[in-house]
Amino acid sequence: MSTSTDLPDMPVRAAVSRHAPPGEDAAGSDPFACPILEVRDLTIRAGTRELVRDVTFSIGAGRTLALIGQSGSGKSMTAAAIMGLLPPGVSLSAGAGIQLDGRRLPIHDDRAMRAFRGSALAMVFQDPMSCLNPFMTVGAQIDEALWRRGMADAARRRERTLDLMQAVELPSPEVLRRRLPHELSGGQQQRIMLAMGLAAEPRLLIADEPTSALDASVQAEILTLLERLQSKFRMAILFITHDLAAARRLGHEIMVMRHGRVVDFGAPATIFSTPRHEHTRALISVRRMLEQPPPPRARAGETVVDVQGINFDYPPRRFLDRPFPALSEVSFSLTAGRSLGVIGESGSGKSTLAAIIAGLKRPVAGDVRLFGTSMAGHDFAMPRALRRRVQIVFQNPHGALNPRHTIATAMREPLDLLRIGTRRDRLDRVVETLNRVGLDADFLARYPHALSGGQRQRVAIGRALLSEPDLLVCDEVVSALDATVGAEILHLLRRLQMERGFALVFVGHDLEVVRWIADEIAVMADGRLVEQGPADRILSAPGSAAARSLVQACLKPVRC
Amino acid sequence: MSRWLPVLFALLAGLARAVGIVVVTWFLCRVMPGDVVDVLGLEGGLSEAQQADLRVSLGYDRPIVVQFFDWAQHALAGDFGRSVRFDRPVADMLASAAPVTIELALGSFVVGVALALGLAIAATSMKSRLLEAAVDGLNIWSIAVPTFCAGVLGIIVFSLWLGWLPVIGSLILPIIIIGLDNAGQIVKLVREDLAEAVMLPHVRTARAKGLSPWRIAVVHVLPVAAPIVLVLSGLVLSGLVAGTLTMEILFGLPGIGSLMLNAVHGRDLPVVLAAVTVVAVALVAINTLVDALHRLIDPRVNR
Amino acid sequence: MLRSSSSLTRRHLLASAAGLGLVSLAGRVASAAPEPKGGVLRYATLGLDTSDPHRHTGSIAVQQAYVEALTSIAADGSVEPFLAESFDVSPDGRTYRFKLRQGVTFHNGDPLTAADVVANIERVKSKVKGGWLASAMKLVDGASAEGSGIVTLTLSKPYAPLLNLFSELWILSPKSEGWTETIKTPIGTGPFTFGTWVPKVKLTAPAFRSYWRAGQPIVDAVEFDLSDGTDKSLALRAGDLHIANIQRDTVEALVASGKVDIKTLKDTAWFSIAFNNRKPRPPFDDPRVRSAIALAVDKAAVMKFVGGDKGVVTNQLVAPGNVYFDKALHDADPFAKPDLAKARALLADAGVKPEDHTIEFVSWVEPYPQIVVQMVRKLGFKVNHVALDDIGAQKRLGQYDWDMNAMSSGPRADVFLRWVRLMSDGPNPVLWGGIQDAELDRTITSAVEQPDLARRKAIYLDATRRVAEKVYFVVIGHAPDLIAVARTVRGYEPGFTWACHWASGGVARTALISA
Amino acid sequence: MSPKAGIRRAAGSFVAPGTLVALVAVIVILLAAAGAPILSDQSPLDQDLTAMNGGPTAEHLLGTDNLGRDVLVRLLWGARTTLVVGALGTALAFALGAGVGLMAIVAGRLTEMLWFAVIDLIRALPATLLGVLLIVALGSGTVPVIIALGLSFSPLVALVVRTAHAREVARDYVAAAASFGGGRLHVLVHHILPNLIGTLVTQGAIVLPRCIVTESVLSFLGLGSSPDEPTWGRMIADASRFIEQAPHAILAPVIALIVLTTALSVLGDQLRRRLDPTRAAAMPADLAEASPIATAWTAEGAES
Repeated sequence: MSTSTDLPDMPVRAAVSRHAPPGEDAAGSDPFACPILEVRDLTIRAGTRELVRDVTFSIGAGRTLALIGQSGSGKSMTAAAIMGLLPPGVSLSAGAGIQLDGRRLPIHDDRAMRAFRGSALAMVFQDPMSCLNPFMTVGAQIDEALWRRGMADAARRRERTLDLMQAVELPSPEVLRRRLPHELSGGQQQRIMLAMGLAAEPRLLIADEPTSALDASVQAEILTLLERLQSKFRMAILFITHDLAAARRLGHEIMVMRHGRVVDFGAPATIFSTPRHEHTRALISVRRMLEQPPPPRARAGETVVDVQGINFDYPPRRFLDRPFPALSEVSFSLTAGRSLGVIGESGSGKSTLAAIIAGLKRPVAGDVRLFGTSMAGHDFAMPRALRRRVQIVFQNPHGALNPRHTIATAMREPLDLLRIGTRRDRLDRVVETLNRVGLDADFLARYPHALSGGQRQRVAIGRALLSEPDLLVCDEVVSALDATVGAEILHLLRRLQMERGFALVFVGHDLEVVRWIADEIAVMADGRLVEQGPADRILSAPGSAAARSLVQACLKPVRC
Repeated sequence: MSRWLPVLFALLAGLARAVGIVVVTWFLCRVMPGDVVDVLGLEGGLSEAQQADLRVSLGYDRPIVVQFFDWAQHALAGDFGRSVRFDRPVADMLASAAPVTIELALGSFVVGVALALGLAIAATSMKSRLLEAAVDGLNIWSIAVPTFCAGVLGIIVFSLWLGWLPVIGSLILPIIIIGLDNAGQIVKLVREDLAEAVMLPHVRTARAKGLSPWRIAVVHVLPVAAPIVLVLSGLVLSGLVAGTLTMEILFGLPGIGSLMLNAVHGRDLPVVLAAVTVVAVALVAINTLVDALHRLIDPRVNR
Repeated sequence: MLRSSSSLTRRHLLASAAGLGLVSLAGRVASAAPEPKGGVLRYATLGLDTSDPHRHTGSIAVQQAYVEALTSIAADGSVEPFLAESFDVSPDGRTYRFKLRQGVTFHNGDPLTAADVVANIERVKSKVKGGWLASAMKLVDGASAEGSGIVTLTLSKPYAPLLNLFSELWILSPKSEGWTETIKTPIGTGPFTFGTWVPKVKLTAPAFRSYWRAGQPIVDAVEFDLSDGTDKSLALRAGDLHIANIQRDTVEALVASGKVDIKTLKDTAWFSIAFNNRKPRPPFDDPRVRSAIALAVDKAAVMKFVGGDKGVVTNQLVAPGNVYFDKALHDADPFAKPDLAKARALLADAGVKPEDHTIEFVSWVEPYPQIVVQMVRKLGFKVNHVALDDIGAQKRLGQYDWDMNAMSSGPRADVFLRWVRLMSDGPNPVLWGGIQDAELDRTITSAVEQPDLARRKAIYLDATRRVAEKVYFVVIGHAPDLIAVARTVRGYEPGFTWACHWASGGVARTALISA
Repeated sequence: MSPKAGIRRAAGSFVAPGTLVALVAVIVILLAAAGAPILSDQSPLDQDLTAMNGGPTAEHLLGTDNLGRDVLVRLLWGARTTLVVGALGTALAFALGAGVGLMAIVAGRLTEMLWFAVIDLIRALPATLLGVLLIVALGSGTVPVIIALGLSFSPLVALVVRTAHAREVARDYVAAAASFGGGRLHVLVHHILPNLIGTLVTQGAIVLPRCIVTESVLSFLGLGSSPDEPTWGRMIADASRFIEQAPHAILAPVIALIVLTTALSVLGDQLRRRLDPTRAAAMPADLAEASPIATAWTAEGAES
């Protein structure tokens, strides 16, 4: 199997230097002052298991430490430990020490820690939608942060709230202030979170994957905002991310964690030029890989799928509401052996399109012709013969596999349902396919939860390939995966496509990823297909506004 | 206008349900062995010919469907007729029984929800094993100990031994007993919901703001639990007419429950139907109200 | 009728199942008066089914407080004058002459006149269907008033129970609201007026201050608790009730509380097992089999269970002490003691193997039939015991698809009211298996028509022997209904029937003292 | 943590003292019910009219009731009818609520609407009243009681199952099965039902004791099972009049019921947890108590 090789986890002591900041840093902090945050020998346990081990680092005033690591690397736990917000059942080792401005934080005493939270320490979380209280107006939530800070005068608090909302570059604060979180866009929500964090006037702001849940263009805006805010408020920032590009963009130093340990540390330039740890090298190579997509394949072969002017409406939420249009007048076609990347921001209708192609949803108008057969003619009930030829893989590998089925059961299901092969040789087929996606027969008896995300996605892809389809629809198949794992999946897909020659519809929101795998790109916005063309052309000369904003958002952090 | 259409639709659906209940009750009553004439005959020693005459005069010889529409027509005009057995206007009987049940139901509802909420909050915030045990204990009490059993015990202890509560006319004991039962039915669900609510990301945000546990509980956790408390409250309220029945009998309280039960046993059809109609309409009203409130207090429902 | 109908309303639903109910007299706690005048008497008794006393459907225990009759039944069961100051019966038993009491006024202030009495008799005769009173009225050829004080009644045939039955023909003012149809607010002459009535809950009866008997009533009002079917003992102990009918199994606790005295109605309730006489199924149509089953029943144990030390074993429709009771017949009771050996011999004689037969046994929901069923099972019969709520049981009994039941019947103003139900066309005959026996009918009829007491008694004894010979049913014994009276009550002793007020006793004379 | 260690840990907690006690309690009750004829030479109907409401003696270990019947013997025999009535009532509630409910959902929107209209109707009638009406209409006896219980509790099961079904049907693996051509029935049997088991087990542990208690309420109202078939409910109802004179007579069945309820609820919880493969292994044992949201907190730590 080819999942990430185990790297020797050597502990790295990441004591942030008091030496001069890199030249491009214009923060103007006093590098010789006492560091704002010092973390020493941090070990975090859940029961007997060590989630984080011997982590030591520090951050100076006005500086940003980008903490990068894949899921399970312990980076969020580290942040939670600094805030004193470890989940129940998780504990700190006795020897750990965290100092803020030279004073030791009472990390073992939740009550005492409360005095620091919301004042000296502030934190911004990943998913702003669920991190805001759905029942309070956003203004009230900022107001509460100010109140907690000791601002007793309501009029002053309101004024300050508006100031803060302005500082995080929210338009018309007076209006937005009275809105509830769900009435705001994701980007606006994250700005509110930031305003709340700033209300504390913190010495240290911890931003835990603040952009991961946001669309690409919004991600870039938030990163820029963070940068500007730091230069304005001069706090230290612990910036946690899994995205090397973002880390490089924002961090004065980068710290790499893996399996609970720090494995690499240094200035961005150093990390990129001379990565110390193999894992860091792997992360960098993913970036390099994405930056150099393979050449597109030639247009050849018969038309596999031909989508003709389809419309799709989501049913009204309430009686007599208008149906909500998810797709309008979408048309495109794809020939055998080639891959089409469908890209768009969340809500643009790309996943709905994928489901319609796979026969899981029925459009209200238009037709989908698969291998020349009109689906409208079949009332969008896909005949079994076609089912074999069209398969879909979903975004979330957790959800795509029934938690109660072993891998063997899960993989036999399509064979049984589609009546492929004889009962006897179905198991052989399953094993063979498992091998092909880089897994072995040991996995047959396991349950999905015992597999990593990457392994699960391999199973899902393998399962889709069992019927040897001529068209594979992949709906955001790498979005939920760590970068290195995602890269492996991309390679796998490409290899399988070469071996099998199926056509691929690859839905994604990350332009780099889509560009890497796709020969052609279709850009979706607000349920419409706004642009379609060869991947190179879209990238070099985007025609539509949507495509332009995607290109800009994606390329900026990479090329810095 | 279109804003109100869903409400109208919900009301119509509720009404349809109320009508369904009444129709089902009607036919259930008609398939019961014996009718009110049997009752009167048994008590008054009517000969069979006299009973037949009485049935004709009550219209029981007509087809059931005709009888039903006749009744429904009057009921729609607000005329529930007269009790056959007691020859009194059914409306009067309902009017005298309703306040007792309403008082009993509302009282025990308030006691139950307050107790469940209080205990659940305490157990969630204090993390005390004792309180956890209290939650489980209350839950099991409500499942395993019938209210009439608790009622007898309560009378003996509080009225006879301790002499704290007067037996006559006192609603305190029945309210407490039904309240305990209500609390037991929902406390565990509220507790679980609160346990989930405190794990929600926005509560973590609130903690990151350095707010006190008290403020977090009141401002950030409770509103999340409010919808489920509301839904559970609706369930408790809809179960209350049945819940008060045994207490009404045990404590001789002349409420709707005992009125219905007596009427069923006396085969006093007009009373049974009127009581069931009133209860069904009340239930529909409660459910509609709960639904409306749910929309009101939970911004996410309309998202 | 009384007892069975009371049992109807009284027990079965709730009562027997649990009967824990307390009181429904809403919330006023009586502060017992220090002097014997005034106060509210809380009196729990059988229910009240209608506001029209003439149309009562069985429960006769409350009406007496606000309406009175020409006669009443004294505590010893004899007829005493009431609204009639005196009465004469002609030797042929066909003419009755009542002299009305002077100075009696209705609750509306009108004086009671002979014309009023005649109007009441006419009303019952023409308007009331069903009930023993109505059938008695059929014999009345005419009623006439002589002046304001004399009422004369002529019958087509002699009718011995008439004077007794007249204790339940209540005299109301024809001005009572609803006189022509159903009376809504009865205007009577009783010591209390018809106040507010909530069916199945309570009747509040305020004192009538112009009552014809000076100094009565003593209390200010009676609150009747009508939530029949519930056990009143806890409320009695808590002091929430003054007088209440109780079940025997609560006696111990009540006595132990020291707050009440246990008294009894003077007439008894009688307990019996009956067989299906209308459509008997083999082998239960065989008197030998019936006798065998009767021999399995331990009458003494049953009577001890239902009546405690007041339970009496006998084989007659009346208890020892009653004028119709016959000692010799009592002593000859073949079922006085259980005798399983003899029972088995009888079964063998009849060629019946009890294991092969299932007795369909119907009863109301209460403990006493369960005891009987267990005793019958000892013979080896399988028993399918179906305990039903009142109407269900009534319906089932009326279908005659059963073999056996166990029933009881309460006090009656006249012994005829017990016999009438054994007649082929008697009211509600199912409890005794729907006997169809022309000879028995003739015997009972001739007893009714016999004005002479001694001869009448002899005829009734013939009827008793007839029943015994056919083993239609077997009387187990008698036990009085129990009435608990709080120690704060003065001047109350239960009467012969359930009546709460009669010429020589009842609530009019009852006073409350402070505890 | 390796999956194997997780399973070991899970297996370890399966024999946790509480669970073990609960298991033993249920087994004892089942054995008592099954072995009643062997365990006692008396019939539960045998009366001793000389020893009514008697306290515990060597002859009557748990005393006697108001008809002088041995409380222990009645408890043993009562367990049979009680469990049968409770189990059949629960089974009927599940058949109507879960069985018919799911079939209606699978059959299509119209049947779903129709069936749940019926369920709504049943739900809107107060359960006790429904029981009273039904039993009076059908006549008393064990079968009508079971029907009344099953009908009364079917809405509860139906609503829970419908919610759970809606939750499961939105999962990607259902869509995946559909993309292989799996029909509604296939999805129901292979994907949804297995994931509903936890929910059903929990519901069962709640509905069964509630059936038993409701039967006692019906007995209290004079509408319960036949007097020839003692149930714990009837024992409670009968003895409730004699709480003072014979507290043992009511305590015995009430305690038995509390034990059964508690044990079922503990076992139901455990069983549900065991049946959930994601809970059994992937999470640290000390977090397994918490809700799925707890996983969100510890997504990092838990991923192995």
